[in-house]
Amino acid sequence: MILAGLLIITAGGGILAWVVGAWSERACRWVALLALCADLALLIFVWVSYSASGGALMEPPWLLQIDYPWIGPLGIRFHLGMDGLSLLLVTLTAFLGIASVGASWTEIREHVPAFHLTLLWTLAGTMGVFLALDLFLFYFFWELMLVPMYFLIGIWGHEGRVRAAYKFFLFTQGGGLLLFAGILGLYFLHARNTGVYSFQYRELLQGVASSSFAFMLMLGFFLGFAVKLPVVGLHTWLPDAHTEAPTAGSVVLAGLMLKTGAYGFLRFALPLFPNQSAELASAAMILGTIGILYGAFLAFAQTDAKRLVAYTSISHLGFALLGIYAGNRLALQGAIIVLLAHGLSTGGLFIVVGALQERFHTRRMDELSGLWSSIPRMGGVAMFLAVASLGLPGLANFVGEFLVLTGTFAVSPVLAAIAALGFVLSSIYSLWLIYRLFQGPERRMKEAPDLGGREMAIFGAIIAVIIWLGVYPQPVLTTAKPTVDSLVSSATYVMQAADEFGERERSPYEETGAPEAEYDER
Amino acid sequence: MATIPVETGFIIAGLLFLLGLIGVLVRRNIIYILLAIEIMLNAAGLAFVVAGAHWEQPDGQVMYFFVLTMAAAEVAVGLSLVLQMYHKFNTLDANLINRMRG
Amino acid sequence: MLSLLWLVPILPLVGFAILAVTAGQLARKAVSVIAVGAVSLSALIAIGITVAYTITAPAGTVYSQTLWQWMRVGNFAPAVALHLDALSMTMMVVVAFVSALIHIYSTGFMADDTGYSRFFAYMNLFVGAMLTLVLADNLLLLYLGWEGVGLCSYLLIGFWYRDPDNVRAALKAFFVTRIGDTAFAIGIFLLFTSLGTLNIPAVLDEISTYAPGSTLPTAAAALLLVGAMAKSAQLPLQTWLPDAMAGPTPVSALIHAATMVTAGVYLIARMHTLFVMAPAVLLAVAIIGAVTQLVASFSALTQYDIKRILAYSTISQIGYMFLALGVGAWAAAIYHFGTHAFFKAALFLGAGVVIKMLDEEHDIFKMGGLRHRYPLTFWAFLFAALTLAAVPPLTITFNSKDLILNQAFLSKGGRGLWILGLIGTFLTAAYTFRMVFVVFFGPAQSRPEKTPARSMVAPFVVLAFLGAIAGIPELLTAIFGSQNLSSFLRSALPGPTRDFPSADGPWLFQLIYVATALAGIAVAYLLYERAPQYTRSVVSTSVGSWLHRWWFADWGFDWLYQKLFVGPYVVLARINRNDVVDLFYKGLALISRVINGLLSSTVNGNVRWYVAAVAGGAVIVVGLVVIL
Amino acid sequence: MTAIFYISAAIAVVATFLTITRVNVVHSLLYFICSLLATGVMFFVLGATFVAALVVIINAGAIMVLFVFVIMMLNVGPQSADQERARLRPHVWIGPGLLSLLLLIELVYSLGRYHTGVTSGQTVGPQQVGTALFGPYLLAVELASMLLLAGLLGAYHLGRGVMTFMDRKP
Repeated sequence: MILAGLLIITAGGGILAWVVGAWSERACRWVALLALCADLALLIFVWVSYSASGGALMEPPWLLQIDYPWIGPLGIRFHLGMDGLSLLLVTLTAFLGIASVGASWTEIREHVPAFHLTLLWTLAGTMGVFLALDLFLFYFFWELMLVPMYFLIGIWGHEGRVRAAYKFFLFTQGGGLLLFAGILGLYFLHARNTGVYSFQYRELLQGVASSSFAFMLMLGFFLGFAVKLPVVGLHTWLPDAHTEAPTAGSVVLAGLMLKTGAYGFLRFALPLFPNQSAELASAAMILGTIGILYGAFLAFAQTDAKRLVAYTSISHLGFALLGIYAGNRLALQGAIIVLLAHGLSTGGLFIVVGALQERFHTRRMDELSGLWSSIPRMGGVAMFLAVASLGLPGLANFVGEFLVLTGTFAVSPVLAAIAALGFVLSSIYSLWLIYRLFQGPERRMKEAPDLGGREMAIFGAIIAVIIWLGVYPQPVLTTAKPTVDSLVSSATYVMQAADEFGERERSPYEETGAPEAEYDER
Repeated sequence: MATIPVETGFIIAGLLFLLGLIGVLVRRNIIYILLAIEIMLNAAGLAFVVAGAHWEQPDGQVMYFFVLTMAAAEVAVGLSLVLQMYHKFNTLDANLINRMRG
Repeated sequence: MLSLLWLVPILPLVGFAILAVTAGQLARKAVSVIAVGAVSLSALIAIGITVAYTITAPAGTVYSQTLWQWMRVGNFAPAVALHLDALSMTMMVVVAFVSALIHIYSTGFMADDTGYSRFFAYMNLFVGAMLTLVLADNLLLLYLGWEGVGLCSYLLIGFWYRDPDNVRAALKAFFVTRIGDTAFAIGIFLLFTSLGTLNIPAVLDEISTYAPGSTLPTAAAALLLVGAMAKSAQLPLQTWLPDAMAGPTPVSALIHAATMVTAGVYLIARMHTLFVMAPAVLLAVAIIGAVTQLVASFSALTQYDIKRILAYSTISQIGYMFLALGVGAWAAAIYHFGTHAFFKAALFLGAGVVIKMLDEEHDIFKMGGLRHRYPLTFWAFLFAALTLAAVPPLTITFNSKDLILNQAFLSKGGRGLWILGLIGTFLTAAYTFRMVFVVFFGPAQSRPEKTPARSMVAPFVVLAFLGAIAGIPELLTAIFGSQNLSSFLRSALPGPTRDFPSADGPWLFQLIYVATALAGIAVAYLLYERAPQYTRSVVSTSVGSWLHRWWFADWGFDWLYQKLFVGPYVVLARINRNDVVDLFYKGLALISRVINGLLSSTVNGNVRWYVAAVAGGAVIVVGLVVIL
Repeated sequence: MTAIFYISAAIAVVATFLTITRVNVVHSLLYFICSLLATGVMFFVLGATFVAALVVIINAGAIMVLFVFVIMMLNVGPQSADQERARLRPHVWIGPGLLSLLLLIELVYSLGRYHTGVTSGQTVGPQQVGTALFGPYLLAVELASMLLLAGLLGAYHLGRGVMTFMDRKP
């Protein structure tokens, strides 16, 4: 019931905010904020009670499930389920949702009620994506998340918003089409094999026979998620959409919507097609590595601060892709941490750039310079986030990227070594951003206030979580463990990927198999 | 009554239809075009009736009835359009009235 | 007492946290109290621990303390744990003590800077990170400290961020060291993947089961070496250190002379078993060290900026430490690190005093005759310089550098290295005293009015004094055969591999070193004090000026890197700003637009044309049906 | 009877051909009525007596009268015929002729492949047609009536204003 509650609170909160907004914009903002806070509280409650139970589960790896019939004849059910991975990502959704409502508190001044409606519906769609266990329902939420996002970019965005919104929509919809084709193909393939028409994740999980058709289906899923992630080559919608979106839109896009792609890989593409994914693993890992380097390279080239931050997403999510397809426990755990860390650090950077734009009405780095002396607090926050983004140990991104690379190294040392160059390139773009914005000679700019209490509260929370994930990520790792375990145990693709690179027969941590007791120290 | 090969009926219908088509393609006067359309409709009706006669069913005639209805409606609207057109452009040349191009 | 170990790195971090959260809201006094207090307390505890450790060494001579489990995935389980043995303790106490003194100095040096609080926040963070690096029990935590000090180095070099040159220098320092860090990280991946642990003692145990010279130790050692080279500014990654002098002088003293830059030395010493298992890499360490110290010494001879002279001197001295490590003189390297930390910090602080008094004047040729105006500074500086040049009286024998040279001579095939080292000794003395003579002797170029604050002079004098007397314990050993640092370190590091066959050997060599150093000083005296015109005439010859420019420009490394890496990267980035991949999608859009244009031209509003199209379509469709 | 069918078919084709080739629109109209009447005969011969009547009454009788009305209203005179003659140069026939020829060949070819048999020659009278119309085709009849209504309204709407314009014309 909690799961449905989450969606109802978010979507209902959106409608309520819209209704209330006709009467008072302030109340509208508060309603949206409170709805998301209620979500967060609910999720923390779930997490705490799960931890308190010592990780005992009714039906591993699911913490919570609800299942109602929806469209019976087609085998479509309203089936939501939450495991550790979903829990983490939904919590991130609520958290960043709060941050983006906070960030748009003064930025958005037009159509305030409609803005909060679309924002909350996007969030509701995202949560639904993270929770759906029925592929049809999943696709429903997948689309639900896109359409409000399109309006979010197209209505409240910056100068080139309409074009960016089109581009965003065309790309994601193209990906969505392939995904839907994949889902339908799987549905019929499953029906042909078993005679049961069902969109149920659990039933479809029974495995599909190796065939070229199954490979095509997997490719459909892969491309659908790859557009969203985005995998390099399919990434060109991202900088435009992120740059033109309003701050809240950028935060949601980068922090959450890209995660749905990675989540799709983890939840659907790999478990549904383990053998087929194995054939693709090495290619995907190479793409991930290219993404890491190419994204960082492009980020450095930008003159628009927001665009720079947008390109960093490609680089960071390259790590996620690499980790997901490296496929061993370390790499998968690392990929999950990368997802969370990227959401926080890049989301935070978008809020910083948004705050800058609100103050100076420009995002161009050659028009801004030496801001540190006038707005030192924002400088400090930006420095922190940039440093987190370049992967400083002790902060969240490092944990994820290091785990990914360590895991990848066991599969393919060469790729891991090349991907590690991302450390250098990420430091170049991150510190370059700081240099161009905050350091250097002071420019005669109009007076602007430093970060206020509301902004400091947002950043304070983000910074605290980044440090927490950096110095003690264990609760997150433990929460994600059942999901990762089931992935690793079903993942034949891991071994095949290792074989393909002609490296070590088995990596050491696969042999030991990590006894359960190791996870009990919490 | 006479029995004739269905193919023959169809070929006659086809001939009539094609003559109508040639009419539409060749003539520029919009009244001729409407007339040629009538020819084509009639040819199609003929095909229906031939088929109905083959099966000894009333459906072919029913279809002709509908074709006729449609032709009547079409001619009514079409001709009033012709009047409007003449009113607006003072010509009946279909080539000169191409404002609806994309 | 030992159980207080965790406070040593934590206290400065707490200081940083307070300063960061208050973000410049505190009064200067409060900032000083917090920052200096945290580091001093940390230093006091470190000294207490050292005393406790020397009195009653813990079992196995190792004390370790686990604070918490950092993360655990399978058997990837690095903990936040501290590891105290003779090596890390020596490092810890030197770092903490020098840091405390330099913090005190900074209260005077930075007294009227607007970024007072920010400066001390960074400094505290640095001390915390450096102590974490030193005390880390596993490679990942060490890496945390390693990157942490790198970050602080960046932050502090670019402390005066309004000048783009400073920021560029900071960025350069960070990027170059980050390249090394990446190699280090890959080394960690390799070690973990092969050995299944990151705990340093466990790694060393495991690695010693491999055959010496086999692939794994060699590869891992090579990767770690690259990390160490970048951090310690060794050839060919030394280019960032001279530019790093853009930071405030206390920063140069603390980070870019005494502590952070020696992290590479510490890393190699810490992982010494690994390097022993990789003889080829160890040889590379020695050669890199020997060549670096020579190259840097030549550059030092040509610089005008007092801080750049000292920077090249630092590179050169760390080269000596690498040489020591490379020939297996582990203890000598650490010993040299200790003395170097004192005297080089002292030299920087002295330079800082001079610079401050002369209103940010860095050019030594615009100084001169300062010994009368600032006698205390002069004497302390002179002592530190004498220590650097390794000359009597106080640093009389068995100076750390001489230990290194002896070991180099004794090691197999080390004669060449020894000769390089000897030339280096000569050059060291020459460039050091070139600086001393030009700055403190000769005609006065200006009449400075200011007097240095006591908080600045005191730490400086203490450090110079400590540097000078640091030779004494070893001297006592030589005379009385008592306990000394080398034998103390033996619990953590292997001792010298060879010894002189006769007891007279060391004394003979000592004479050679002293003579070389004195010769260097004499040359400096002749060329810069007695007859500067010779220098000018030498430099004005074509070869002389060419060499001078070449050395002055750091042997052209910067130029080379600019052409090879930086330039192409920037140019490519600029060309590709709009992302070449997007051209594909732009192409798609263009194609569909062209097709749209073609198709919409067929919608011409001509009814007969439409009918013809329908008829044509019918022909085609029916034709297809008929044919197929 | 079969002969009558073929004769009327020939008349229909020839009349239709003349319809589309005449330059005087009234002539064309008359040829087309001729063609329609021939078609009516064909219907009758085929046994479709009901539509044979319909074609004469509605098509030839009513719809063609509409054309006549409009032609009268437009007042197209001899200059229009000259214009038509000028437009009907031989080359305009080539393209449509080829197109139609192709279609005809295809049609003949595809019909030639199947021998569907002959028409029954039995009369399907108005009663049967009426039963079908108001039985299974009831909905379609309703729709047809709607269509006629729409046509009526459309014609009325479009035709408004034109009349006044016509009145003013000398």
